[in-house]
Amino acid sequence: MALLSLKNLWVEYGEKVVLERISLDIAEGSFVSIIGPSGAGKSSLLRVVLGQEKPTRGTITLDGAPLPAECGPDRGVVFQRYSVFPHLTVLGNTLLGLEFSASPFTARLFGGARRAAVAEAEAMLESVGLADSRHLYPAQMSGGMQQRLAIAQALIKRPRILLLDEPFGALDPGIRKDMHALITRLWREHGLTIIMVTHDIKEAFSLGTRVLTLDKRRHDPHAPQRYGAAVIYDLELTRKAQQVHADAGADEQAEAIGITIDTVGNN
Amino acid sequence: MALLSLKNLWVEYGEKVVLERISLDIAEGSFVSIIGPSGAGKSSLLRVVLGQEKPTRGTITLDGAPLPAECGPDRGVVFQRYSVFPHLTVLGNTLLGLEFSASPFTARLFGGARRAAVAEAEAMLESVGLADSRHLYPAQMSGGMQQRLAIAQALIKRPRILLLDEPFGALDPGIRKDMHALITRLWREHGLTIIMVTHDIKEAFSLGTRVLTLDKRRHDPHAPQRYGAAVIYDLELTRKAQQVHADAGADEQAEAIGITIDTVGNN
Amino acid sequence: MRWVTAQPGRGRAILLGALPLVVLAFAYIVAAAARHSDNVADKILPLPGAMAAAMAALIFEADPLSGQYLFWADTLASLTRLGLGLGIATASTLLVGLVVGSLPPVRATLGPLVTAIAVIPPIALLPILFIVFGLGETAKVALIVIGVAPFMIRDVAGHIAALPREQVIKALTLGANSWGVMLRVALPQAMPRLIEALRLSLGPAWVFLISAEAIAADVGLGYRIFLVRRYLAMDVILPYVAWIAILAVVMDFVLSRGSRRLFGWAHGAAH
Amino acid sequence: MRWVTAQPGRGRAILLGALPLVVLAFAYIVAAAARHSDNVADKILPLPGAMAAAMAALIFEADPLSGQYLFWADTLASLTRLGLGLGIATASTLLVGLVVGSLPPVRATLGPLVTAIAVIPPIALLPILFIVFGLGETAKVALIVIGVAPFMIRDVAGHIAALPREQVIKALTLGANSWGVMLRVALPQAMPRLIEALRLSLGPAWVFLISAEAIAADVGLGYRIFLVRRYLAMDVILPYVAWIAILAVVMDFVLSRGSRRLFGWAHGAAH
Amino acid sequence: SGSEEDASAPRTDFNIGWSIYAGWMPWPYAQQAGIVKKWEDKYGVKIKFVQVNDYIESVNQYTAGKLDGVTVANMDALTIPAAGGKDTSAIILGDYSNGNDAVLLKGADGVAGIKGRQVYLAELSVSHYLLARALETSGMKLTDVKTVNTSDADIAAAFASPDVTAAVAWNPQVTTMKGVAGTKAVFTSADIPGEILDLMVVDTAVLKANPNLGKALAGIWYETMSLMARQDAEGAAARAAMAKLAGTTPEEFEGQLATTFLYADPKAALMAMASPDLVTTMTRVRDFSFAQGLFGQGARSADAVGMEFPGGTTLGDKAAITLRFDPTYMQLAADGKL
Ligand SMILES: Nc1ncnc2c1ncn2[C@@H]1O[C@H](COP(=O)(O)OP(=O)(O)OP(=O)(O)O)[C@@H](O)[C@H]1O
Ligand SMILES: Nc1ncnc2c1ncn2[C@@H]1O[C@H](COP(=O)(O)OP(=O)(O)OP(=O)(O)O)[C@@H](O)[C@H]1O
Ligand SMILES: [Mg+2]
Ligand SMILES: [Mg+2]
Repeated sequence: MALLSLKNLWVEYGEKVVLERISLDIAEGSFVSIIGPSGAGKSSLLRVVLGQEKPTRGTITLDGAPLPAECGPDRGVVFQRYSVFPHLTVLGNTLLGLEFSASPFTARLFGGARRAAVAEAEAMLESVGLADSRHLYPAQMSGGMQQRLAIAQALIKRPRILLLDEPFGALDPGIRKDMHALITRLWREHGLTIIMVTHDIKEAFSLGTRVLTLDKRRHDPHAPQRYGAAVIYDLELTRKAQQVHADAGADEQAEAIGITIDTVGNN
Repeated sequence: MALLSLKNLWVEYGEKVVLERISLDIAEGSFVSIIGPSGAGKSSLLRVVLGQEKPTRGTITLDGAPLPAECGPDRGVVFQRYSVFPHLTVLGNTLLGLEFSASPFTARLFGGARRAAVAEAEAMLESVGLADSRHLYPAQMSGGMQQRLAIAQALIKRPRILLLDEPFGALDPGIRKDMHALITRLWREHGLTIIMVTHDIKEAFSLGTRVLTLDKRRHDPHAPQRYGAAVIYDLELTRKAQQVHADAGADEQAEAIGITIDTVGNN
Repeated sequence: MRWVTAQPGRGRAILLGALPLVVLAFAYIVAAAARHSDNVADKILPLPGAMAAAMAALIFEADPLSGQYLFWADTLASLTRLGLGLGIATASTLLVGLVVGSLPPVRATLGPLVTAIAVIPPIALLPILFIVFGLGETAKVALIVIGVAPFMIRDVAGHIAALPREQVIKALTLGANSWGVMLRVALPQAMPRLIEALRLSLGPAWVFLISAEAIAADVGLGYRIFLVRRYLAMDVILPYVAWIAILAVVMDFVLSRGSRRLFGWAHGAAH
Repeated sequence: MRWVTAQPGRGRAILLGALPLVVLAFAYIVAAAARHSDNVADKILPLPGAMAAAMAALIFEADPLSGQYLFWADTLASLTRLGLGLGIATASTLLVGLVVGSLPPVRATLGPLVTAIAVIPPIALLPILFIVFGLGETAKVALIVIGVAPFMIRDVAGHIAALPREQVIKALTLGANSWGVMLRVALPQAMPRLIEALRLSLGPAWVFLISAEAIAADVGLGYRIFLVRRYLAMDVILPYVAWIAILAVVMDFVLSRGSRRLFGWAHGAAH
Repeated sequence: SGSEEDASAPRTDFNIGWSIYAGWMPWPYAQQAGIVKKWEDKYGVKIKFVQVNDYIESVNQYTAGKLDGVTVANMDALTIPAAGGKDTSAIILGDYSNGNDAVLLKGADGVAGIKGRQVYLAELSVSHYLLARALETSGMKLTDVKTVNTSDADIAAAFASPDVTAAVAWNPQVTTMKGVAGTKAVFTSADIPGEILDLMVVDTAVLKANPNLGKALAGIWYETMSLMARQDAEGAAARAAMAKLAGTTPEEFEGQLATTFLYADPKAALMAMASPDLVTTMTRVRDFSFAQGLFGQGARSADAVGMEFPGGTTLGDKAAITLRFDPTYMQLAADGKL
């Protein structure tokens, strides 16, 4: 049975139809990449799955049961505009998830438990390359550093479903490669289910086990808000998880199957 | 003579040295791409050239004269976190630059002048693909749409020096290609001087006439804040502007000249 | 539903909001009844019937001397003063707050003065105020202005000063001069905050109005309250206070709605 | 330098800030001298010498009746009341503001009540306050609390409610329950705003303190001002008002510095 | 108002302040009943009666020059304008308090019961003076009680609180306060008749330049007095209108009038002003005031403020006479020459 199942989902903002008739089954342990033109509704789809927004129509079920309206630790998220907590240092931001779950009442850790959590957080910061910056506040960091912090913050919880909205957009190729390795390792080790929005088609194909393309099927030039985007391509990649790093050729693969992204009228 | 000339520039935040000994001459009409690892100081360099921040040491001259401390319409900017004005619609944001320069007292346009400006703004919005969204507020737009708006807002002024901080980071490949064409056209038509930070090496090489790499030359593992980044590669590309669209192979070109970006300890 | 994300619907919200007010009213009636069972002539907590009777005379019967319906004359006089005072305070906040908030040299010059004026209790200066402005309407309006404007100015100026620096830089690169930045960047973004400050100032404004009317007036809600206070006529005072509260809550509601209407961009949930 | 980006240095800022205050003082002296040339016994605008003499007696000479140094006794009494009042107001703001700001159902329930209390002028209800709190210190502290807490609660709750929704969602995905969101997300980010609200409340708090001391007291800065008002002793009133302003400005400065110290993240210029 | 200009220049527009008190209600009533208009026309002046809700503020405003005249008690005329160097003439002796001011105790029958209590009163006002006189008659001193300054507007409400067991106040508050269970007026101004006087005072310089103001005021006052004193329907209607103006009922207002000795007849007022008792009273008042520091920091003795009485008698500093009991206009009224 599918872990997550979307049935005839519509998302509308007032008059404007953003997503229409989205029906999807997402299997446990899959790594779904979502691509699509700017303004197509990729982030909106993630927000709905996250429970941050209610779809206008349609249902979502998790493990067969209706998705709880509020979000919880089963779903992790990295937002498109890497939002970390401005009042916490890098270390504080990373620790937060551990503190919440360990102590529901004080939401803080003390003594040995805290030391262990700090060690875990520092290891995570090390792997995103922020170990040296652990005492900085978000306002003192570059865009890419904030993005990495947001990734570390979400990953340390190892949520069942991880929603990533252009998580590597502000990173240089070197660090991006490291992040790919990190996320793949965690995905494999913990059996996560990941839904990732990206603009990098290579990345979509090299990381994902399935690639979805969101775009408008129809377009009314006089009323552009009339039709929403839908899933126009849904590619199950046959590659196994182990082969993920064989990313050469992903680009060609995409081109081979004829993905060209329509850029007109998706706003 | 160089249009912009940086002499022995240092940027420090408290204890932390971010940039050290940057000396650069930037010729009028050049398109300088800056690459470098996350946290190296690329945005800091732009901020200094923009006049938003003062360097700790060193001087900047524009046309041989010291750079005026405050910024003006001679320099345009697209910030890394696409900041547009939240209280203006897409059209309002785009018109703003025209209104400021046309009428220093009311900072508004009326009648025929306004109609002409609106037409110009709508043409610009058309070319960034936001024509349909002209009445939306930034909070109602996707990340990529906000980024395109920021680009449109800066481009409509055709500033002598245009500073772009990862301007295409949140855009899908299709729109990104359109933007490349747009910026190249404006650059050529108006003889702009452009400094662009990007993480896409291909983009850096295909658009730029010169590619700079910022990174740390030295690293003290016990005091990572001690050394700042400097220009470690400065490549004048021999290609002419007309060849810009022949971007195939830019990647290989980068690899051929041995650019590998160090990712450790740049925060 | 979690408490932090639960959004009660409209009808339910009204119901919930009315609940504590109803409880309060009920508690009052119980307390008043208890006091009256001890002393039938109790003046401190009058029963609703007594209040209704006292108010009916003020609302429906013209005063034989002046021919005025006192309640309405009081309301009109007080609202006029309040409107004038708040109007002037808002206008000067817009002017001074904008200049102080957006221009750092002006902020350095006027900031301490505004702070000093804001913290001086105008009540202590009432004698001077009445001497400077006379016993007419001016002094009452002036007390409201002096009482609330410095607070509003500080609030709005602080908000403007805290606007992201990028916005100012961006506007300058778009060809703005300082004036342009104030007019097109600072001013429109200050507007919702101005309304917010005005809403927060309603309470203090009424306090100052009533204080001024307590000292020198011959008509007005505050005048009436202080006039009958000599006789401990709570049967008039309490309905008057409730009326003030209603007027203030209505103003608050109108302002908050107006702000949502006019400055939707500042209220919509961004994501 | 452009006005919107000019940042006067520290020394210059102090100089600029002092300027209008000096001008004001000078204007006062000129006006006072003019009045005294008309009437040597003028009481309205006393000359600095007269104020110094009057104050010297209060500051340095023990009162024969009580054996107290009146000025210091007044200051101590007022500061104690103010401190207690503001302390309680701050504590209750933290509590109520946090709950009202972060939990929408509570906001729906208590919001209208808080608004209603905020807009009711407490001085109008003094008789009831007397019954509930008596006429001692409790009543004075209570008047301050009732006067400023609703405003602070509305301000802080509004700020919390306006925190980006992403932050709440993020915290929930990190395993927080509602309480965790309040404790680790809303509370720390409300702190700088709380201090800001406290700073803005200093003016109103002094107003309520002085009103309370004017009503019934035997010591305190407001008591003295209202007592000597009976014979228009402006030579005492003006220095007292100036002293209140100094005390308030110092508190304001300490709070603003403290906030920068403790919550640097909220004040650093982000880019 | 125009009073800020040269006070010694003749003019036609005047502002007279009044506040709510049984003995002063004839003034606003006269305005409403058209009596003022009549006398204005007769003497070619315009008089605006300005209500100041807060009594002290009305006197302060007069002292500051914003009002040309004000209704005031003898003690306050001395300690506020006169001590402030404002040359002031008391031209109408309206009444004396004959029970309108009272010391109220809960659960005690005599003044002796006050010892050691906290007494709530408007400090430095006539209430304070009354308290001093009450204590004096029972052989106590002011230090035998603790005074708590209470604004006159709030004293009625304050007295309703069980905390408060002793207070001094004036009417209409006293009437309200007597309604509190267990309260007794242990000492009233009726025990010291003629010591708490209610006056109409005007700026001496203004009066000198505009004697018509004095004449018009006297005319208004005595015409209103004669109407008010009538024990018929018209008199009752006038008194009822005054009650309404004071915010109270005719019954309560009649009660207050009963404890006010109105000098309805100008001859009686003249006699009272010329009597040596007035000098005695004012001596007492000024000694009390000086002891309380009401003459300000600069005053070195009780003689600091000079007063002048009918017939040229003076009290205090002859070189600095600032309070004059001027019988000229009451005399004109008595002689029927208005
Ligand atoms: N206010 C500040 N206080 C302390 N350090 C700061 C501050 N602002 C920036 N920095 C530091 O300066 C360094 C350079 O930041 P900058 O934003 O220029 O990097 P960048 O090269 O643009 O990185 P990215 O590619 O991630 O955007 C970072 O290490 C950051 O931590
Ligand atoms: N509050 C709102 N009101 C009106 N329209 C909205 C609102 N929020 C989002 N939209 C619209 O929904 C559409 C989808 O937005 P979304 O952020 O999901 O796009 P996206 O696919 O993530 O784009 P990008 O790649 O640029 O991030 C956009 O056209 C946007 O204008
Ligand atoms: Mg998006
Ligand atoms: Mg950057």
